[in-house]
Parts: sequence; structure tokens; C-alpha cells
Amino acid sequence: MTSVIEKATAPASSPAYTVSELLAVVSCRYLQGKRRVFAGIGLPTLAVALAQKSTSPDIEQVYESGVCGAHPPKLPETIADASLATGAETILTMPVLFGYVLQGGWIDVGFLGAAQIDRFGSLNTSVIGPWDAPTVRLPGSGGAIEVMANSQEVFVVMRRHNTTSFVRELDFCTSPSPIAARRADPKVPTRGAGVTTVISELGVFTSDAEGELCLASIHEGVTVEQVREQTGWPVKVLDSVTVTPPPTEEELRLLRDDIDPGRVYLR
Amino acid sequence: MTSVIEKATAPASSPAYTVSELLAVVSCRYLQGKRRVFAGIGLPTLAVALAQKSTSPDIEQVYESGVCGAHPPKLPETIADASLATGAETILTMPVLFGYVLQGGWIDVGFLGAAQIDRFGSLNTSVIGPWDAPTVRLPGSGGAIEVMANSQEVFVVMRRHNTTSFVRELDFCTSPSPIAARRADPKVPTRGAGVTTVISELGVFTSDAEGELCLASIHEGVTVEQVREQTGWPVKVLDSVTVTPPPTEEELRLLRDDIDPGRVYLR
Amino acid sequence: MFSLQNAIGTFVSDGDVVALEGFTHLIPFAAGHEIIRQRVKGLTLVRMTPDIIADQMVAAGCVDTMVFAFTGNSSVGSLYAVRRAIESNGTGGLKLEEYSHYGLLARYQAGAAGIPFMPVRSYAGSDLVGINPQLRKVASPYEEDVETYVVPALNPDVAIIHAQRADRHGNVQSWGILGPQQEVAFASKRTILLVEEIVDDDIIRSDPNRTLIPGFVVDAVVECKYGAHPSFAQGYYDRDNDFYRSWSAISKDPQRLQAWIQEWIHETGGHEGYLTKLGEDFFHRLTPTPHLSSPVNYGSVL
Amino acid sequence: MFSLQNAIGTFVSDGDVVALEGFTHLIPFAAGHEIIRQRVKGLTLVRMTPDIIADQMVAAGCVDTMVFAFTGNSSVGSLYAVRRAIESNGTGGLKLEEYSHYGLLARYQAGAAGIPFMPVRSYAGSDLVGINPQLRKVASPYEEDVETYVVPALNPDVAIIHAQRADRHGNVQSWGILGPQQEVAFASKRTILLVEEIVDDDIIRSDPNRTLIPGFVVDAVVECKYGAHPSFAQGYYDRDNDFYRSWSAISKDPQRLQAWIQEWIHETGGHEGYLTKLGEDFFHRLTPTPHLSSPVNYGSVL
Repeated sequence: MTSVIEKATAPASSPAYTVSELLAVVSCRYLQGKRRVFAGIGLPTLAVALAQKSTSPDIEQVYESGVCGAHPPKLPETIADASLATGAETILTMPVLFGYVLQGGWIDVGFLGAAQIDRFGSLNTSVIGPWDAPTVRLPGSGGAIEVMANSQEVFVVMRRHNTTSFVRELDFCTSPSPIAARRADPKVPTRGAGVTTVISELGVFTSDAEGELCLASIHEGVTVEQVREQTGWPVKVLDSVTVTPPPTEEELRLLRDDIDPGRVYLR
Repeated sequence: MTSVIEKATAPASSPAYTVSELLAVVSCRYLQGKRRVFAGIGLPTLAVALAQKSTSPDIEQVYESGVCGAHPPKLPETIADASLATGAETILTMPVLFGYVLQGGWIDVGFLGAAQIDRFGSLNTSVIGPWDAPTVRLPGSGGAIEVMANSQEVFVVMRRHNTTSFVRELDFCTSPSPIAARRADPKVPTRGAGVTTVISELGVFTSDAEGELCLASIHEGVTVEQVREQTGWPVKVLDSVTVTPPPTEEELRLLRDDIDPGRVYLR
Repeated sequence: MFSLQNAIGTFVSDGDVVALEGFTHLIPFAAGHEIIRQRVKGLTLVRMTPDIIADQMVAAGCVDTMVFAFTGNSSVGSLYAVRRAIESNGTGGLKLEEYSHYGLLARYQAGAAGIPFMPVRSYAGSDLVGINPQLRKVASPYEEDVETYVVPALNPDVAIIHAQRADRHGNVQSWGILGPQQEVAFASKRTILLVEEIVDDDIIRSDPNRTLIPGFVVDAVVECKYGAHPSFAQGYYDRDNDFYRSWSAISKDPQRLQAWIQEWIHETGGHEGYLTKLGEDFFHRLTPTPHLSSPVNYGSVL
Repeated sequence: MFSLQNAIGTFVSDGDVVALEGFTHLIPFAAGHEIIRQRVKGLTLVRMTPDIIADQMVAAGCVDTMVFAFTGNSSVGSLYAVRRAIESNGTGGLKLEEYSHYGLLARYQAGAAGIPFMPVRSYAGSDLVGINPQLRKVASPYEEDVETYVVPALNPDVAIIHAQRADRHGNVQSWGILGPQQEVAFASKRTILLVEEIVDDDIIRSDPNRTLIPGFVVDAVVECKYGAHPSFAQGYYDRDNDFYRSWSAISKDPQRLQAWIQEWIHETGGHEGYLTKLGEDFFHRLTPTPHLSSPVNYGSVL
């Protein structure tokens, strides 16, 4: 389970940016035109903040703690940062946030992370190994199952892209894609498109009409072959596959000087 | 449908009190030892206020509007009186009030009124005549069905006691007794004892072990025969039937001077 | 930011399912009057407690169906237009769908939460079950031989609510009796919000826990001072009990009722005209003395 | 009014189902420590987000079963005592009942509302269904061929929650992130409330809409300043992020972890001793500058 982060950033040639910066910038670009984003603290916060300051001034981040319209004076360190509550537009109760906002279908984009993702965007955040005798116990669903089942679409950010994280079969399916959900329970209605966009250290996958995650772009210095090698399923490559346009100077300036000058997330 | 209120109060002998005062005082006495009372505005308010000032200082009135621990500076004219909200201990949301407080089983005594009551305490507050072509359209359930189904017990105050209000068969069963509920839907759990106490202009009925409402006391100047005549079912009279002790001077003083000096409800 | 006229004109259409909510407090009378003014027809009016505003809308011919739990004018009288439209000796024609308070509230809750139904702890043995086919039973999958009644999700076309204040984005703050406004706003496809005053963003953001409905749920924000009259807005004006008491006499006589609607709704031309007709000093006697909440400290990292 | 020792001693027994709630905010650490001090055994710990307090209680041997949705120490590390008790190469023995956030919250909601189950809009296709037999399906009685997942009501023996303030009757006011405290208090058979401060009745009554839990639901009110440390109490003290970051190193080494529990929980003798050990000036750096809510006017008839 060695990370390939180094491989992607090490080449001395171009990257005058870190993987974190790249992931934040690319995520931000895919947020264009979206209004309400359900996301935790970390890279998604940076992506939404960048979108607010560039292409999407009206975009709004909704936190699972119930905070909406937060205006923290500095980047929150954790979801439990008191500065997220002070000066926010609203703090909803938990039944309202999960029941009415999330299940009610008000979220355009949910951001999720995972230890493992499969070809159709099902996610594992529960265990490596069997559930009742795991090799590694992971945190579990938290709100991920609800975010997957109720957002109009889901973005996944994967720092590590390798065959143990992009897998043919999940050790445990915590948050199923709508396709998997309908297969398991055809009578239970699903909502939204599931994972439409995966932003990894190597490139970007977008879902096709069948919900399969296909390689849409590769980052600078990465080859399609490299992506195939590091992915546990036979990768479908879009005809339109491109090289991800690198972060612009303005994007990097906003991230570094305006949004995260203390390098809370921009490691 | 002539009222017998006059009959009960007219006798020049003893009653130096009105029917309203009598009903409030008798209701108050049955509240002894109770903690949380779900009640609307009117006679129940007087009864609870009198209990607070006499036998049960800790008794608390819960309003269907969500107000608990109200401390209005003067008697509220309506449930929509702004003075109920100002200075209250809490105003709960409606889902919390109806869901958690009422359905959750926190109410000791629910107070209800009705156009018709039957032998086991089922109530009609919906229509006189058939539902789809009524002679008189009444307001409907409001929260009555929930109060009946979820309080530990229910008190009913009936100003008018006659064969059109104490009936053999309801025109419409809005709020069923637990017995009626179990007969209709044996698999749906019930809670509480239903109507245990009916305080009318003629006397007091209390429920026996089978839930049947039996005459427990008759007010001064009323005969058991009079109650039988004015009741639509064959009245079971308790062996212990007594004459209702009349309001004491202190009870009347509290009602008239402290609680309702403006005669909002003490008509 | 919409005018009342524009908000109703844009978001309320003939035949819509319209929920006007507010439980004794903050009843959106001005919005109901504007619906009458615009002669909207064929509405399904959803309201836990249809009271005077329902009587007026029924009398004006706006309403085909009423979905409700309690219809009456508190303890001070009857709603004669509603009764005439229901009772066998009246003109009839009003279709009814009848619930209890929590039953209808639970329909809003299920609608807001995107679930097909909500279990409730009532209805067993009630004759409502016989006349309302929406009240159904489900077996509990957890215990043998246990059933519960359920009500189906309700998603009105439009929710219309009134509140004390909001910012221009529609973040709504309300206090006093809250009613089912939060539920119905989330449950409805569109939400029209009337407020006593639009306030600066900073006021709202100084107390985010007071915001009950986030702006993204609100389609039209209308500043409409005294728009809940004759009901009340806690801290702004008290209930006009005199009007409530006077209603029976107006409502009982169909001609007088039509004349009232003509005079107070159509001829006033709008809420401004209604206020002018009430007179400049009208709200003096209804204005409470201030009684402010103690502040809480949210703290600041700055 | 109880002492913390007395409240835990009176209301928490071996083998109880105990819900310690607080979502990132107002986590009842002092109460968890007192449970450890009193060497309570065999608990079923219910908590949406078992974090450091769960790690401590598991390490101290208080917990047999954990009912949860997310277990971890935010982004700053692992809970090694919990992991050792779960993972195949650890000592094992901790029983798990696993949900998602809304699944567990909905169990509290159903428990509070006296209904047998609550429908949720999720779980289809999740492997949680295979390992948690409480996740079941019910057919909608309203549409052909529509099913919904449901979760059963949960009524813990005891709820333990922390809040900013209450009056001596237990009327609780809280602000900032609210978590599932209201639900779990209503759902539980007994409720222990810890607060930063007991305030005069008038403070509470100046803002009744801020009261989330009425006093009649609360069995024990405990004044316990700084009792949520190392988590936070909005407006009173910020989160002790240094402590959260330091936890992995402590938790990873079983001996060091036991030594920490001995030193900081048992040897301090109580919450007062814990504060004394932190030191007099400890909370200075965590105390935010005031940022007050704008008042609202409830109005008065006087």
C-alpha cells in the first residue's frame, strides 16, 4: 500500500504545486454551476472556498454538524471548530439537517472520501478484512451512506490511487452506488447519480451513462498506463481524455494567500 | 338540547357559586398528585391554576402550541395569547411537542372536551349527523385523538349533561377510548387508561376496572335519578356515590380574586 | 425580494395544493387576502387549523378541497362560510380530507424528510380511518403482531408562511409559538415567506441557532409589516381579539360576508391599502412593551 | 441538583445501555471520566461518534458493546483501544452494532416519539444490512412495489448530555452545534444533564425558544464547569486541539494509556481534581472573546 503521491509530485519538471493544491483546484473546477455542497473539513473545504472566491460566488457549504452559510474568520481546523458556528447563517438541528436537508434532496454535490472505491463508485469506509475480524477497523459510515443515497451527485477525492484503494471488489460496501442499491433492493427508490466524479492523485474519473467511472483526464506527468496499473479494474478511457490543465497562478495564489495561509490543509 | 346548567345553579339554597366555578374546583381536586397536564384554554386552565395555588404547587400545564411552564402575568384569553409565550420556561417545536412529549408518554392527564361522550369515554368532536352530510360540522380532532391515545389518563369536562351529549352511540367516534381502539385494531398498542374522570354540570363519573364510566358523585341539589334521565346509557352508580363537596370559601376566593378577577372564564 | 402581489402571482396557480401555515400565531392573512384579490381558483388548501383566513378563502370561492385537523374560530364562534360549504343544509361542495394535529404534521415531516410515510401513535379505533383512506396500517418488522398507523408524505405545491424577520437571502428567524412552518417549508416545492421586517445579515448571523429555515428553501421573500393581522407576531403586535370576536356575525350572513370581502380585500387593492383602511394608529393598542431575550455568547476567535 | 459523583452513582448501573451524546461539541467527558472512576462495568455505550471518550471507557473496561455510526479521532489519529478491541490481531471482545449517522439518530427519534420504527432514505445495497439485523425493510402501503428501510426505536436506560446552561429545574439551553441531545434525552428512561452553569430562572425564561429540553425530562442537573474538556462549549471555551492531537500516542501504547487513566481519572478523584491538575490558567488560551447574539423582543402585556 505504498502511496504514489511521490511519483506524481516528484518529477522536477513542472509541478510547482502540491498534490493537495492540485486536488483542491480540480475539485473546484468541477463544482462550477453547483449551489449546495455537503462536505466535511479538509480538501473539500478548500475546493468550496476556492469556488466561492472564483467561479461560483453563490456556492454554499453545508456541514453535517448542521452549520449552513458559515463565515469563519479563518480556515476551520476541524468540523468542531467554534468559528464555524459563530457568524453562520443558520445552525440546523440534526433531524432537520439529515432528515429534511439531506434526505429532502436539497444537496447538489456531496463530497466523500473512502479507503476503497469500486468501478461504479461504491465506497468502503468501514473495514479492511472481514467486518467481524478486521485487519484494520476504519471509522465507519458516519453520514456517508446518507450522503451517497440522497445527494444529486457525489464527488470523491482519493489522495492515494493504487490497486488497494481502486479495487475490483470492496472488502465491505459501506456506501453503495445507486446501481448497487437498485440491484440489492429494486423496490427501494434511489435518488441522484451517485459518484459522478473521482479526483485522485493521478487523474479524474467521471461516470458514463451506465454509472461506470471512466478516465476523463490525467494529471501532468501521469500516463494512462500508470492509471491502468494502479487501478484494480480494467479502466475504460474516454475518447476525450485530456491532460488536466494545471492549477493557474491565480488559483494557487487564492489558495495559498487568501484561503489557507496557515497551511492547515495545504500540505 | 336545552341545557340543565340553570337547574343545577338556580336553586336558591346553597350554590353561592357558578357551574364554571364548580367544574374548575372539582377538576382541580382530581388533579391532586398529578404533574403534567395537557390542556387548552378555559376551565382546565382555571383548574390547573387553582391546583398550583393550593394542593399541587408543582403541577405544570403543557399547551398544544408547545408552551410549557408558562407564567402569564394575567389569565390568557386564548391559546394564542402572546403572554403565554413571554416568560415561559420553554416553547417546544410542534414535532417535539406532539412527537416527543405527547406520543413519548410524558403527559399524566390530558383534558378534553366533546360534543358527545359514550359509556366508555370515546368522544365525538367532529360532526352531528353523517360525516359527509352533517347537520352540524364541529371543529374536528385537533390534537384530541393524540391526547386520548397517549396520555396516562384523560379528564373530560362537560358543561352540558343531557341525552344528546352523554349518548349510547356517538354520531362519529373522533377519539376512541383505549377499549374501542383495541377492539378496532387489536395489534396497535394503546397507552394509558383513556377517560378516567368526567366532570359534568350534574356530577362526576369515574371509570371502573373495565373502563366503564360510573357515577361517583352528584353535585349539590342533583339527584341520581336526574343523572340517569340525562344520560343516554344505563348509568352504573358506584356504591360509594357521594354528594360532591361544594367549593370551599378558600377555593372560591382563589378563583375569583387571584386567578380570574377579570371573569375571563368564570362566567 | 418580491412584492406580495408578485410573489402570489408568480408562485400560486389555479388548482395548486397550497399550505398556509401558522398555529394561532403568525397566520399569513395578508397572503390569503392577496390570493383572494387575484381570484385564484380550485385550490386545495392545506392547513392544520383552518380559521378565519380559511372562512374568507372559502367564501371567496378559492378553495375546492380543505385538508385539515381542526376548523373553527377558537372559542369565540363558528366559521359559517366553511360550515355552509360542508353542512347538509348549506350549499355544500367543499371537499374535505380530515386528520388530527399530529397526523397532518407528520405528513409534513415525511414530505420534508423524503420518506414515503411516517408512523404515528394514534388513529386505532377512530372513525377518521373510515372516512380518510390515507390513514393506513403497517406491521412492525420488529415485534410479532404489532401494527402502527402511518400517514403518507405530503409535498404541497406551495407553502406560505409569515415570520418576524429574515435577511434578504430568506434566512428566517422566528420566536414564540413556532407551528409547523419549518416542516411545511421543507416539504413544499415552493415557499413564499412574508416577514415583519428584512434585517441586516449581521442580525441573523449573530444568532444562527434562531434561523429555522435556511434561505435556500425560500423562493420569495416579501417584507409585509402587520401581514399576520388579525393574528399576531410575538413581540411586534398582539392578537386582535376584537376582530376574532366580530367574525361570527360577519360570517353568518353570506351577503355581509361578501360585502366584507369586497370592502376589506378587493377594494383595498393590496396590503398597503388594508393598513391604510385600518388607520394610522390602529396598531398602537396592540403593540406590546418590549421584553428582550438575554443574549447568549457564541464567542469569537478574533 | 446533584453532584457529578452522586448523579452517576444514582443513575448509572452495571450493564446499562448508556447514551453519551454530543456531536463534536459539548461531549460529556467529565461524566465519562466519572463512570470510569466508579468502575462501572458491562455498559452498552451508545454514541453516534465514539471518539476519545469511548477510547478511554473501552480501555478502562467499562464497555461490552458499542452502538455507533462513526468511530475515530477526527483527522488527527486513531482510537487504538477501540481498534485493539475490534481488530483481529487485538485482544478483541468488543461487540459492535453499527449504523450510519441518520440511522442511529432516527432510532433516537423513534424512541422519543413512541413509535416502533422510523423510515430512513438509505441502506439499500449497503453491507451494513448484512451485519446489522436491525436494519429492515417495510413495504409502503401507498405505492405499489415501493419499500423503505426502517430502524427500530431505541430507548437507552440513561442519556448523559452536557449543555451551556440550565435553570435549577433542568430547563436546558444550548447553542452552537446541537447534536442529537434533544432526541436522546426524550428517548431515554433517565437523563443526566451537566451544564457549564446553573442560571437564574429569569435568564431561561427571557428566551423560552432557546430551551431545547424541558426540566421534566431531566432527572439530575449537575453544574460542571469545563466538563466538556477537551471538547468545547460554544462561547465558554474552545476545543483543546492539542489534546486531540496528543491522543494517538497515548492510546497506541496500552501501558501508557492505562497510566494516563490512572493519573488523570482515578488519581484526580473527581472533576475538581482534574481541573486542579490542568492548572489554574489552563483555560485562558481556550477562552474566546465575547460575541453576543442580538436580542429578540418577546413583548410583554405589562
